[in-house]
Amino acid sequence: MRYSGFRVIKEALTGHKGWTPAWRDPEPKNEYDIVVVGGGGHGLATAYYLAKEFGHARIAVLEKGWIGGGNVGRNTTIIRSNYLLDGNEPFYEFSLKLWEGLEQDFNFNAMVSQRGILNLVHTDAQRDAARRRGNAMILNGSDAELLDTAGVRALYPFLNFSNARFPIKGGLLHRRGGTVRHDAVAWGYARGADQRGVDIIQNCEVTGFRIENGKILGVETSRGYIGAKKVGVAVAGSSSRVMEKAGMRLPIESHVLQAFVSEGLKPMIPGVITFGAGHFYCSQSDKGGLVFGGDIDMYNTYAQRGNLPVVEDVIESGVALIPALGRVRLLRGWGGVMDMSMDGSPFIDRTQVEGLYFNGGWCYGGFKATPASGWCFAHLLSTDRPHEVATAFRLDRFRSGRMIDEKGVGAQPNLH
Amino acid sequence: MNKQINRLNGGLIDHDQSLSFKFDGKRFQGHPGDTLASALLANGVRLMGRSFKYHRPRGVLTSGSEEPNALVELRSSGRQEPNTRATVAELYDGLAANSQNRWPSLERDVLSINDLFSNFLTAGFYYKTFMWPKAFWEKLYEPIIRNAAGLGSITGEDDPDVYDKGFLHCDLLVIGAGPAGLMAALTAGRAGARVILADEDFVLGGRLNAESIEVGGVAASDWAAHALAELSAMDNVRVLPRTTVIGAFDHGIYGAVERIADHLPTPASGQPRQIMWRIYSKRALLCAGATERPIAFSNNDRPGIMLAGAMRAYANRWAVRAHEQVAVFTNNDDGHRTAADLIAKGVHVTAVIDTRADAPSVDGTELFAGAQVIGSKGRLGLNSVTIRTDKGFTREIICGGLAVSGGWNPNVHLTCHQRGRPKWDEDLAAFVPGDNLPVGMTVAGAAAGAMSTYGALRTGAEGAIAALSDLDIPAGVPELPEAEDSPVKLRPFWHVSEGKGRAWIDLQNDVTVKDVKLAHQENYVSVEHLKRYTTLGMATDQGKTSNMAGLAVMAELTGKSIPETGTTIFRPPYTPMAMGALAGRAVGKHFHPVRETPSHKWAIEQGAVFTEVGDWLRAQWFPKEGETHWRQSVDREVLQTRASVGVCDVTTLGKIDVQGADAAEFLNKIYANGFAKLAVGKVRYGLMLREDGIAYDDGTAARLAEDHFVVTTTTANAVLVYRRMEFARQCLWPDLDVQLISTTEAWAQYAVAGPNSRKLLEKIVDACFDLSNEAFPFMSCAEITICEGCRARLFRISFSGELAYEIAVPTRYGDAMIRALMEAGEEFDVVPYGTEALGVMRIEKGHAAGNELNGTTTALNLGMGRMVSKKKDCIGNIMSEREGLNQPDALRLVGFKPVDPGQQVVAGGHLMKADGPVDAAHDQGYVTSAAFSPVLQSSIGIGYLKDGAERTGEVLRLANPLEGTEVKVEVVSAHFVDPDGGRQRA
Amino acid sequence: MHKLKAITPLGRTEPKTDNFTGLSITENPARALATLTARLGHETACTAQVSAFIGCDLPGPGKSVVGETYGAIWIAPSSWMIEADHTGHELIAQELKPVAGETASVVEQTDAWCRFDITGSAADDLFERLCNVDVRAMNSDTATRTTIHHIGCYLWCRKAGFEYSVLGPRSSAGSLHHALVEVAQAVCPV
Amino acid sequence: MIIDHPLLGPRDAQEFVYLGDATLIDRPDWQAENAAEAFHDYLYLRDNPAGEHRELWYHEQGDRSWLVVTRNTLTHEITSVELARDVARARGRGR
Repeated sequence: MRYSGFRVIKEALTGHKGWTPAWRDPEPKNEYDIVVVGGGGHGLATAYYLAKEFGHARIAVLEKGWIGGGNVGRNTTIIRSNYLLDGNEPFYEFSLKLWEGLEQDFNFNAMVSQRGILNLVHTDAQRDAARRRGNAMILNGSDAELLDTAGVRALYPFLNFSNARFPIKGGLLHRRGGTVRHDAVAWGYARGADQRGVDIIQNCEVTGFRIENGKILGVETSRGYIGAKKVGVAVAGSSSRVMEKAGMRLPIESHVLQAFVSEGLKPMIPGVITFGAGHFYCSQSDKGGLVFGGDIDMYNTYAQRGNLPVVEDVIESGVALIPALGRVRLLRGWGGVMDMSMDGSPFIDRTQVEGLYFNGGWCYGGFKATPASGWCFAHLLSTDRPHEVATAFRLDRFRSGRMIDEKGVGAQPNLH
Repeated sequence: MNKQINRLNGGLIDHDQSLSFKFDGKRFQGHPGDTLASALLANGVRLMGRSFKYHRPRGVLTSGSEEPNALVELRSSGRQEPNTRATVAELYDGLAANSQNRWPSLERDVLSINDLFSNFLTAGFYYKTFMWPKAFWEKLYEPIIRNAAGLGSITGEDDPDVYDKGFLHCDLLVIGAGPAGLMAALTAGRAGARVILADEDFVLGGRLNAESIEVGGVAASDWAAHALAELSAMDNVRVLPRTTVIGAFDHGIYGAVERIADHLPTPASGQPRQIMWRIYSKRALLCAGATERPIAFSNNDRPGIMLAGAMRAYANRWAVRAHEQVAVFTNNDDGHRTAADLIAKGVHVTAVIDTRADAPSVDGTELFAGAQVIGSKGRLGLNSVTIRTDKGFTREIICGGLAVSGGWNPNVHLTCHQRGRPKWDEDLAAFVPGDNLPVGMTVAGAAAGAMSTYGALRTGAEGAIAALSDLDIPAGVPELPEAEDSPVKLRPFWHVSEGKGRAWIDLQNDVTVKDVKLAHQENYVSVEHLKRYTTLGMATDQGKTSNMAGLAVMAELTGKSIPETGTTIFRPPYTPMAMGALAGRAVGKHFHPVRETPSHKWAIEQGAVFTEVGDWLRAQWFPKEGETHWRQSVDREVLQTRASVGVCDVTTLGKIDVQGADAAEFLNKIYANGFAKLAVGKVRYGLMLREDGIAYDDGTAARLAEDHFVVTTTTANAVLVYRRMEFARQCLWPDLDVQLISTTEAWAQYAVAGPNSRKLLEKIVDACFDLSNEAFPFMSCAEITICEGCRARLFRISFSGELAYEIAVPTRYGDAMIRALMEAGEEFDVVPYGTEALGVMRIEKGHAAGNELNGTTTALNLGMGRMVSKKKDCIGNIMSEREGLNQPDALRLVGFKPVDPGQQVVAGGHLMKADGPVDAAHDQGYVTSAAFSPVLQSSIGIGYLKDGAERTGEVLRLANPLEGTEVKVEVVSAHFVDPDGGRQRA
Repeated sequence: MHKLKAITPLGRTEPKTDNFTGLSITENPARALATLTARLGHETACTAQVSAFIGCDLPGPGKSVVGETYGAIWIAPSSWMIEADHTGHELIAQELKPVAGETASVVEQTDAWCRFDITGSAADDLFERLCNVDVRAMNSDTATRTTIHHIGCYLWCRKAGFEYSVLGPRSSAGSLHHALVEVAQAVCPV
Repeated sequence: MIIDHPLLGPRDAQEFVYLGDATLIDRPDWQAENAAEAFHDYLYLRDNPAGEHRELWYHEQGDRSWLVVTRNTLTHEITSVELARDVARARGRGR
């Protein structure tokens, strides 16, 4: 079934009887060509592109719980291509371009909204860094503008310009950045993949890999053994737990990132604002809630919940930046488990097991990467070669000294 | 002046005093003890809000914090609070509130047109359309949706109120002060335990104040008042009314918001509006009661239709009838209580409609057993309901209020905050606390499924005794007062299938039974998918009155049981809370503490311009009269320093005192270069690497004695270096005899730089110390005295490249010393210089600072590769050898000058070959720092260039497409001024 | 006496006092401080020698002691902050070093810290809104490190419920004072 | 969270700074033949267990002790807290 305004009207006039399931719930088959482990955004996108762009059939996505229940279902919905380093920026720019045509591509309105992302600067050194980054973005084909204080004020007059501890000296504006209705991304990819014959199997936990002579044969699951010629793992948040079953130790720690939403408000914040003097970024959803977040909780955890100090830290920063927020009520906070890698950048790579591929280490940046991650992982699974924008995301980069460290904080995952 | 047409006698309000308030500009009267909702009801106002999506007229549903409908904008300007639940807004004289999410008025709301198109606007419709043409989403569709969505608004003005944070500690935290909570607090309080009793209401007692029952032979509300009086008299018990426990966090920590001033027009002088308490509890007893749930039926959302327990509470506690004629619709015995209480209060109850065929009889009204409400009438308020009787007839029942009861859900929310799952109780047809509670938490009263008053009292006492027994605090079993102990009699009934209109489940987000059915049809079956697809339970009430019905309908559709269908996860906060309370006082200018340097006061007197460096405020430059541009001041400061002498406060650099027999060996491990052989009385530049071989920090180490060093760090890394050194000391080399302590704040330190610096210092330093180049050469240090005996430390080090010193005295004398230096320097035209001139001079010298030590650069990149010793064990040297970090074309720190001296080198520009393309693939490096050098009368910069050491003289393009500039620059040595360092050794 | 004139951490010539109903907050610049840290393997000797000198036992974790001339706060394993009157003992570090000899490292800390003395019955109300210490359970002669409005401090209980000293970083004296006074206004209604 | 400091008793985890897996104590021998590989594994690879985790915390707003805390990464339950210096010595990092 194709979604359209016409279809919505037709169904409304005929009692909505014609709507069909957005995806099926098939029984797992005995064997597939490619099994994608993980029914999150990345796994579903991988399956979608494998089917659509690389012409594969006999694909399954195995999901432990319900699809889209990981970080694609609990994030702050931001998309952007404003990275500094050459190992990253082309990849995220590719991703942003895919976002720009995604809804028409998979026929699902994910509300991709390029409302602009503004990174505030508060010191001269920050401005120098913003200039270097902005130039890197432009040189990689992305967009950036450097604003002065007046330019920031014109966009966001309610920021703290009069009484700030760290005055706003300008900002780096990335107009093509924005937000996306996050759950819809998972559903759109799932529906698109399903329509192309991909079996999406929920409530199917992978409990082990069957490996013989260094080659993958299939996966053991809570619903029985499933054979596969190739297996791609995209389970960020649980990467260490899953890859451990294949005997791998990863350059990854699991940490929780909290995010928050306020009560609904009439439109107030048109774009995305990132504070430069504290841990706070914020946008406003189409429903009116202010969606915001800050720093991770700092300690290794697999619990999808955080603690008060970080809540307070984030909201202190928020109210310091936007004094009117004091009166706004916090509605809900949640926590997502992040694959925090050793340099803050992800992995899309082969493993030492033939036919077993790994996609993970997305830190808190996995959502915006979803389309490119799926595409590049599909490329790797299909051709056995990395996609040209993802060549740096290798697992052995620490051994060779080719880190992709945007923040420059070194091998301490919780600081990335 | 309107009459309070629905006001009854009695209740817990002060009928003798009147409070005046406004709603939508219209003036009304209420009484102390009223909420905004009770006062509006008393005045005959049923219409209080509009729903989120269809802008349906809505009235109050509940009498508590679970309210989905009656949301208002309270107060105005910077204090305007959107989405305030009228049911918990305490009435005060002069209160002004407005309805929201409507235009132009609550009665006539243009967007209620949405309701006409509701058949097109079903769950998730927006995912299926608005995709064409592509550009129209952001330009057309989305703005319309955004403007229609949202609820209330804020003005954007700064919130003028302050908020406090605080920390409380207790043996037992009792959450909720209903019968269970009061009995628990009494039991624990009498046992001498430290108890905190917190309740969100302003009158404690919970349902005791809402019921017409007796406890211990007196009115329940009187019993509650007596209990409270006893508790308030105990030193070991802290009672926190108006306090919502918002979340259960790890290890017995709870967050709670106390609303100090929300019931007042404005906070009293000096008082916060609210206090965010962090409560450290050894044990917690959750006595949060239960929330009633409605039954969905066709058009069950008209103003006047409310929960039965709420209607009863309005009558009993607030002396308000919902309307002169009301009816009751229930599936359980508790609904009958409402009928009985209202009849006793003289309200005309037109019927009791009970879904159970075997419903108990009622006095004083007509009972329809086995009947269902299948519709309702009334445009902006309920006029009547239509019922289907057990015999299959329809009947219209006239009523302006309908009390609905579908049973009660225990308030298990806090039991789930650590991802525990509740379990299903068949008898209650509700979820009760599961087995996986937050550590230290137990549950009592209705929250635990003990629904009778006696059950609450008993489990409250038992819960307290058990909790205290864990803590070895013996507690006596109290004598429990007599109270009703009726069992729950209920037959689960979630929604009426029959009816022409929509049956509403989530009243705020406008989710209907049909929406759930559609979600099922489209396979959004997992409860999380259901929630996200339909937005069920995602409104400001977080589905407190709606989630169960949604689950029940989905369970029906899938043929699974409700517990198999699942439950969504409850997350903090329990009810929405002001963000101001979570921010506390760390806002505005007090977001971070300020660190002032010892010369701060003096610098203010000089009219210095300050800049933030971390939390420090440092003088950036010192404008002189007549200087109109900062460059004039900075150029002057640089030139005068280089020509004669300048003084700069450098106290902010970190100082770590390193002592012990193994101090030298320790530093030898910390720094990449060698320190073992540094002579006493000497200073050495030190480069610190991270273990991954990347440059981390630099500074100097001065050896004051064989076993005593003073290490400096950069301002930014002072705390981090200290932390790493402690790690090395305690975890890596635990048996080295080293003692570390930070002394950053203890000493006021000034750089005195320039050819006349020695002459100046000779006037300050006591005569017995010889400062001649022979006696005190470059890189010397000494403990000396100045100004006739003040102890001081002198280091001959130079960041500017000039003959220079840093001199330190105890901080309290720092103010006097800057004055003394200025006075002594007068004959040399001494100039104070700020961070800007400091930066210019270090760029002129090619010294790396924060912009260069950016966390990705190695010693090799910095041109210090040879400093990294391979002959010793030190942090970072092994990993610095990785091949990726040692490529032949690795970035090297070099200098840049514009080919055209009139042009500007910009930091952050990228370097491209003069004749090559300008894109990322051809990037040669980037400029890290740039400045105008008044000495060279040219813009200059330093930065990283591929294979830069071999490219001196090459002309490159410095691309800055961000600002649309491109400048030709020549690669030069980074040491622009005095490259052989003769001046600093002079 | 040398020619350099001291100012207080709040930048004044005389210490500042703020009075509230039930509470007074007084800047106290009149104490000299030094840290004493035992060297590896010399912990016992250090403790014995210095205890003998200051006339009271160096306290254990979380504790403090006040002797006739000297006082001490435990700050870290085998490490103490020693204090004495500034006028008579400005060179406290130089007094202690010979006593400790090779058994300890001594570092002058007088001006690393600002100190506010808080006295009055509302002191506990004040601190429960400033730091996460269980101040109502704090005994006399105890001291703990804590943070007050993001500023790392020592809270020293001299007389439980009534008399406390806060030692904070000298550079943040203004911010610390602001925090104390603002909250004092909130807990001590006029 | 609350960390029961071996010397100071229960303290809010907010007073501490987290570093990571306690194996960071086990810094390899710089002179070993496979030093480069050993340092790589030491610095970059993690067990990252879902369950009991021994980890380093620094009492920055306290007594500056580095602690080894044994904590469950699923439940956050803390079962033991030791002074890291003692652990380091027990693991043979002393002289």
